Amino acid sequence: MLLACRHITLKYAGSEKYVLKNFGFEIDGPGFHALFGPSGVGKTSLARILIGSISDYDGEIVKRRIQSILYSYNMERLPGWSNVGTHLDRITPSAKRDLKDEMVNAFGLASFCSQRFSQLSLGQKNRINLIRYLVQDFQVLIMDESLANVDEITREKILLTIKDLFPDRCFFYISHNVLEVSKFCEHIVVIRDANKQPQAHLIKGQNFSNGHPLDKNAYEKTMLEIMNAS
Amino acid sequence: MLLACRHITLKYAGSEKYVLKNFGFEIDGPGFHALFGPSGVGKTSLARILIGSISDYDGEIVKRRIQSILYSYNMERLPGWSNVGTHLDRITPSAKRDLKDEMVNAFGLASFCSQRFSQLSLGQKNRINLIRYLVQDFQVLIMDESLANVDEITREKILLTIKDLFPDRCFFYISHNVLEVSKFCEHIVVIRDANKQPQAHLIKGQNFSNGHPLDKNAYEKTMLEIMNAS
Amino acid sequence: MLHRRVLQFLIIYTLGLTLLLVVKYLLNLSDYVIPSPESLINTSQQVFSRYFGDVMDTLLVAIIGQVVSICLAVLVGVLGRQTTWFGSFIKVAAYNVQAYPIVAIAPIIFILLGDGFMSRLLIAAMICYFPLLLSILGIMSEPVVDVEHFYRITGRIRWQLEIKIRAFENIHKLTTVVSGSATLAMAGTIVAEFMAANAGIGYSIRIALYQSDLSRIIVALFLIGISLSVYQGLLEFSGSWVKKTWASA
Amino acid sequence: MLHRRVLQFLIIYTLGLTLLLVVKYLLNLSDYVIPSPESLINTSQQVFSRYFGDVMDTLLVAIIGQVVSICLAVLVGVLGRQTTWFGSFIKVAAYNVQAYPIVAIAPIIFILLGDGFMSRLLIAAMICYFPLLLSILGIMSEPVVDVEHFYRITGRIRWQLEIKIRAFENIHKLTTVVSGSATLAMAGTIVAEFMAANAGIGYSIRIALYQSDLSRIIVALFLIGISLSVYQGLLEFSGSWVKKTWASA
Amino acid sequence: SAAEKLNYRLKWLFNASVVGDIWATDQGLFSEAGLDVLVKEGGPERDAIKELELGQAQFGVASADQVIRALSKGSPVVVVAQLFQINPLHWIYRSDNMKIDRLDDFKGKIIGITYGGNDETIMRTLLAKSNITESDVKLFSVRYDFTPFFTKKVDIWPCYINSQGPILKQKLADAGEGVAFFNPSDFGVKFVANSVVTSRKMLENNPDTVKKFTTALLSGWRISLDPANRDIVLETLKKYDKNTPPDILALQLDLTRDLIKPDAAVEIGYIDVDAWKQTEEVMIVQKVISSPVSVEKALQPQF
Ligand SMILES: Nc1ncnc2c1ncn2[C@@H]1O[C@H](COP(=O)(O)OP(=O)(O)OP(=O)(O)O)[C@@H](O)[C@H]1O
Ligand SMILES: Nc1ncnc2c1ncn2[C@@H]1O[C@H](COP(=O)(O)OP(=O)(O)OP(=O)(O)O)[C@@H](O)[C@H]1O
Ligand SMILES: [Mg+2]
Ligand SMILES: [Mg+2]
Repeated sequence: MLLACRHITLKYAGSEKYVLKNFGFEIDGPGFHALFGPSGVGKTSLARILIGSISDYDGEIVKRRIQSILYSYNMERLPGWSNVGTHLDRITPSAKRDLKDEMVNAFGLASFCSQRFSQLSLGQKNRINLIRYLVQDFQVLIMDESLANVDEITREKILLTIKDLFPDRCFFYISHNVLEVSKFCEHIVVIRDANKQPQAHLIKGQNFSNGHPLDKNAYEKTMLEIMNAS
Repeated sequence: MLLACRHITLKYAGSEKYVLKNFGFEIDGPGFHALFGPSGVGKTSLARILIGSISDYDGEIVKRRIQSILYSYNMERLPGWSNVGTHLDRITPSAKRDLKDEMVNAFGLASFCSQRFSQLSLGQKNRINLIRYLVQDFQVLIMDESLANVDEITREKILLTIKDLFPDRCFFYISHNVLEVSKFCEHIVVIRDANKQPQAHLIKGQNFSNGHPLDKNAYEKTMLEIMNAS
Repeated sequence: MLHRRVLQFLIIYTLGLTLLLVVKYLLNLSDYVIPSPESLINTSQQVFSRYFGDVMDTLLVAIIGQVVSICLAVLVGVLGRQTTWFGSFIKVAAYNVQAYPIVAIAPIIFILLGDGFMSRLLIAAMICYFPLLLSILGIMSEPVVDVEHFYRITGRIRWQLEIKIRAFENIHKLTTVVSGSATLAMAGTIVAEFMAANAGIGYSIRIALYQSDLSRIIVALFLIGISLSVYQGLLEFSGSWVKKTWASA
Repeated sequence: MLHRRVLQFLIIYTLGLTLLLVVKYLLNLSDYVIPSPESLINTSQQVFSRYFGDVMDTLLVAIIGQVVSICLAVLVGVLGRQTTWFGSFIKVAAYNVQAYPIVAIAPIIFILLGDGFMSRLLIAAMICYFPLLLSILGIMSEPVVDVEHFYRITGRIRWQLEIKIRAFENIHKLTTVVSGSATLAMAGTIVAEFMAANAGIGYSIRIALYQSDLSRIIVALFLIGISLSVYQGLLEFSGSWVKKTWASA
Repeated sequence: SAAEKLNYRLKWLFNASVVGDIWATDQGLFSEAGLDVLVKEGGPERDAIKELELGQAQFGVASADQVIRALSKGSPVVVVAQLFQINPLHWIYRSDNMKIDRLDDFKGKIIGITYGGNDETIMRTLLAKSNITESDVKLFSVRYDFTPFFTKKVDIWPCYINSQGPILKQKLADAGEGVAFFNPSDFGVKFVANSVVTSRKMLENNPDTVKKFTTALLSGWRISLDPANRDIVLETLKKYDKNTPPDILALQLDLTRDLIKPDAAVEIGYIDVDAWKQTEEVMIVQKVISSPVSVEKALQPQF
């Protein structure tokens, strides 16, 4: 076991509704996993519990050999005083320079490094921000709609690159795209409304990566499973 | 003709690259249309040209019987001093009260109206913001990734509701989801890199709406066409 | 919070006083340069209750002055926020008035307004309003695009709304500056009294200065400091209350 | 911009002067109360070049004082931004010092520092730093979550970086307050000179006041205003230059 | 008209040196004369002559240099009584280590003067009188607090002998130091101090009121300075000046008496025309005013 949530219960102060109720799941090891569920179900809240920025919940989080959980979301901004290239250089540990350059190219950003963050398109912002996190030391990275404003083709490429480069890390990818999570993720934590129990289902995804064929039928089955679990 | 862009050429100050070059398309009448293209291609820039917030471009915009073009994007925020329900009430013309309530229900927001905007999930924010625009008077509404953070099921429902309620308006829906634009849009303006000419292709979509069957084959053909045009 | 403020003031005051006494004994200065602890105690017994009344008197005028200057600053801030010629004109006017030390324009104020309550209030407000003005100008002239866009594109924007949005988004900065400017209102009132009034602690300070009585001034500083700590504590409290209620009405 | 500022100052000055003269002729006042245009011209011929030198003198001290107070305000703002006990202690200390009208603590300053350049600079800086402090405190104590999150979660946040981020995000407010506070530095220096110096325009104003010579004061106000307009114009210009270069280095 | 409100603007705060003004209002001497007078404290920013012109006051106290300056700028001010026969502006020095018996004793001393103030004019006149040049002494710019004198940076410091004098004397005595005062008029420089003024228009239109006012005021001074009334006057003073210890107040009162009525022959309010002329002369020589104003024309005793 790498990470487990057990009996997590969360209600925001001043609110009547449970966001999470007796919520739990367990992830065995590294891999590219998804947190999936309708808008407003509590994905972001769960992420904030995992990184400790919400502490007013019941239940327990069990971590094994995890020193660092990072959380990245799609509204983040880079400071505006230098261009994004300079900024990336500055926050990349020197051992990971090459890794960073590789990703900048793979994510299609090479020609935008001389621009300010504010001069980028939304999808470009998303991608630059994600790279910042990938060059850090972490065991778990939660990507909260980190690629929500990137087109599908670029997004697929990015996901494959990440899976290639970081096979030993654990990712939680928050996305609203069933096709995508079914195809790329090893496990999908499907979250549903707090008054349905159990609130979470763990579904095996196709875990598609470069050089492996995708089984069309199994893929469709996964999608169906997810739909049913929602 | 309702709206036409002709020979639009845009380069940001201080930048070498053309964002738009000799760009043009023409829309005949109202309907639910898409602006589609990879991240960074210039969709948002085009929108800002259309509403006049970028004026430093070449080419011409021709409008017929359009008094009001609105533009909504997914980073907008509501003021924080009242809850979103009160805010919606305040900006809804009294004749459209019922329309607003109908949408609040259809968009799945009825139970969140007593919350502040900052207490909403991302997708909830997206939806509330969109409703604000839909209850205004407009001929054209550009929705720039306005539903990017909403789950697919809710999103479909929202799109169908909009198409039902506003058959006589013109929408430009900016999205990165091929399936979605192929299915729901009447025309898809596919935008590609500025050094390919013509930069834009106008493709007919399936214009799916409530009570009409979806032709699977035609649908797949549309998707293919879009892919090829990109 | 209030309790903490008062405690902190006492520490600061004690530190300052200790420093003075250390200087006194180090340089072997006589009692007429820096008073001895005994004469301080004597003096405070003599004047404490009278000075306390004076300070309350001054505080009252300061509070009115602060309210006036908040209104003034909002007015000028709102008019001066535009980048139009008129906006910058208002700004230049406000800046210029402030550039003149009050001592230099006081004669003119007295000529134009006489020596009633108005002159005093005006001087107090003028000293207090400028930091408010600067903050408010900075805040009011910076758009909050993500919130304002909707109102702007739908033609709903009014200057009142624009101000409301910008004030709300910067409520933290505003409450900081408002509660901070209380100290200036106090200082301004004291200066006004010093120059023109015949009541208040500023008047008493003038007499003490004239009589070269540092121990009275030290007592006055104590009373000013402690009442101000309480007032500021209350302002901060209401500041956070405003923040809370405005954000969750 | 500079040109505009100067023009606007001239308009304001002319308006003010006209108002005074209207009062003079309406109430039929002698030159002693409000000087006649002729005596103004006479006086300005007599003192113009001397006062100009004085104003330059004062402006120089004011500029140094402003730099000092910017440093001071940043220091206090940075230390006081935390919500810790120490942070609020620093804030209380800064507020308290400001609450005392300078006239009341000036004797103490003179005792501690003598009456040389240092005392004057300190007084000027103290008068000028407070609005800066208030703004900087407000700005520094408000997180910019969307930018800071990355640094915080990756353990990279340092106070320098935090300050840099918050300063950058509020650069507009900061430049407004810095260029605005120039007027206060000027006023502060004049007050300091008024109290203690034997140079500078504050000193000349004091003499003119002793002699109830309003025409000299009016000439002095003109020179103060015009040099300040120029200085402020330059500050604003460099403010927008900083904004531009910092945002596009 | 009897009910007419009259404002009387003093030059300085309520203290022993305005005891006559206080007495006249406190004991109802003005109302006895059928006048409704409001006595207002003065201050550094106050100028009674300006208030006369602006109609904010009908009577006031101004120093001779103020009057002469105002006259030189066409102000229609008239002097109806002179309060101080001796200018209270003296210089204080530590008597333990120096003595100023002759003007030559100034040589080598550090002397405080208020630049622009009338102590500058007086001191410069004194120095000129004895041919002492600026290089023989060191002039020090005075501000309102006494620190440079207290810390012995300055030898001789200007002060008002009847108000600040006793306080300073006591402070230094407590520290075992003796002080002495230097009086310019002992060396032939007569520079008139405070007088009662009104506007020429007032004098011409309401000569009665002016007379009644002056008479009432001067009788206030007469009664309050009568040694026989000392105790009751001190009681009254205490009500108006709460900031001065009673023993000091008594000293101040006695000193004030000597300045207002230096000898039995001089009537209170007497306008010393020669002294006024000398004052004008000094101001011309010192270039405080540019041309003569014939001050004697403005001197109109009303009692
Ligand atoms: N500060 C808050 N106070 C009260 N309720 C909140 C707060 N933040 C979030 N909520 C509510 O908690 C629920 C879960 O929100 P959360 O942001 O976790 O959803 P989400 O799954 O991330 O949704 P989305 O996909 O739209 O981002 C929502 O119904 C939201 O309205
Ligand atoms: N202010 C600016 N200065 C310079 N370049 C800019 C500026 N704003 C946008 N760009 C560039 O213009 C191009 C088009 O940007 P735009 O935001 O229109 O893209 P988009 O199609 O909306 O992309 P996305 O789908 O990612 O939102 C991008 O390459 C972007 O980097
Ligand atoms: Mg979320
Ligand atoms: Mg975009």
